[in-house]
Amino acid sequence: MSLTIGNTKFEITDQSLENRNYRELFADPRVGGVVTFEGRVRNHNEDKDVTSLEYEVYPELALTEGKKIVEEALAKFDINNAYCVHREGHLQIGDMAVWVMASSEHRENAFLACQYIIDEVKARVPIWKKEHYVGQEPIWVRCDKCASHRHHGEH
Amino acid sequence: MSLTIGNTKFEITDQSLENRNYRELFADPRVGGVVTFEGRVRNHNEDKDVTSLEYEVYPELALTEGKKIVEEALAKFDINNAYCVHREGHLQIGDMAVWVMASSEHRENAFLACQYIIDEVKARVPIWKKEHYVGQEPIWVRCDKCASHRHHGEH
Amino acid sequence: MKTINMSYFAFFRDLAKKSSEVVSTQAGTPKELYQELKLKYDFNLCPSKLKVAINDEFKTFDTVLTDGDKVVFIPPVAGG
Amino acid sequence: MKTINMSYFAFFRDLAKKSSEVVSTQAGTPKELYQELKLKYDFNLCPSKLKVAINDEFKTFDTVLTDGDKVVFIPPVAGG
Repeated sequence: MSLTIGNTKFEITDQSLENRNYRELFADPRVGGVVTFEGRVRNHNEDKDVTSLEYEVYPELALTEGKKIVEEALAKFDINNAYCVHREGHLQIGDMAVWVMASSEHRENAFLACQYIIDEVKARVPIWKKEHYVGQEPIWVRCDKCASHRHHGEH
Repeated sequence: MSLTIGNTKFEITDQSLENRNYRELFADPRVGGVVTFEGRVRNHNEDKDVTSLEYEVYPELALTEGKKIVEEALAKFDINNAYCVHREGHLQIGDMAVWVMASSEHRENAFLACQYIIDEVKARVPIWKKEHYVGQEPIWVRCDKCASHRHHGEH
Repeated sequence: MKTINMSYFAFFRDLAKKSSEVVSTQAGTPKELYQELKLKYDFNLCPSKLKVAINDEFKTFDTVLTDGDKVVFIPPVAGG
Repeated sequence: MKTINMSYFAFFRDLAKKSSEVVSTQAGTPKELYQELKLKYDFNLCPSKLKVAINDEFKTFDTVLTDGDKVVFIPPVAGG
């Protein structure tokens, strides 16, 4: 696993996000504030006990859409740098699923940019998660509710 | 330098804040989002070139006021944990001066709590910084402008 | 008839029991193509919840399909 | 006369050229005490920009001082 630096703004990886050294991403001496967001696998979602999560990614489009989002943040907010990495594969409770960083001279911009990136990534990047539960079939999150469940009515 | 865990919510240290492992602070399996803020020494402030910074702390009051701020954040926002550590001593450009963490089930609360803590720490905790410049006398930030400069008028 | 390179992800991959296939179709748009696949694989997500990518770019459901296009139907995303 | 344990930090420490001292004073409040020290050390910050701590807690400038109190005048803070 190599640290992604330079022009890469968005990354997908099947490797753990723990213990990475991101210092180079904001080594710019003008940087006064660095805001990060880590999304981790929770042990519950709504009323269900979650045991693990599978992330599936449409890689080509996820990379272009993710990069576009980070570039939008760089254009919208007065920040020095921004970056996002998302996991794919099977994750356990507590594992880091996504990491976002925004750095700026003044902290307000880094907070806004970091929040913008995670909000947009969740809404727009083609990544799906299948939640596994205790004693229930796993489901693809956000797909279950919009499915028409026609099988349930067939008798 | 020991990692501060458990009931300690606010810490002052004269040791580097790099390469700390904070994982235990949000090891709670209910945590879905972790927001951090790192404040670093910039190479400029307003129009001056900064070469280094000295942080001076009134330790007894800084610890009680800092702890109070973190406890306020825990009471105001629906978060699982929060923590802040601030450096004292002489720091160089790029060094981390302050680190804040807030963790929650839902990310919005962690963003709000993290920003609250850094805003309040900067406004209320008795910590001062002396900026050192290229070719100019160092000054205590925010004290220079409010001083009456009576010596300048004496001829 | 045109040839379309389908890729299936997540919810649709589970239903189609494959991650890609080549389909021969008379569908002129993703909208028509989805109706065909819905019958074939019991795809039961409302089209209003979906997005579609053609050749790895988001497109509308009434974009004209061209022979050899890569098409992906995108169920509601859930990253993060 | 009462005895006050002064601590000086940052801007005030530089002007007083010490970090603490014991002062004997007739000042009844931090406000009066600051006026005395202002003359003694050329403290040139407007009182409106300052805070004061007595026995390591923030207090108002008209709090009544007690013999043996620890007093700290707090110039504008600049952490972070």
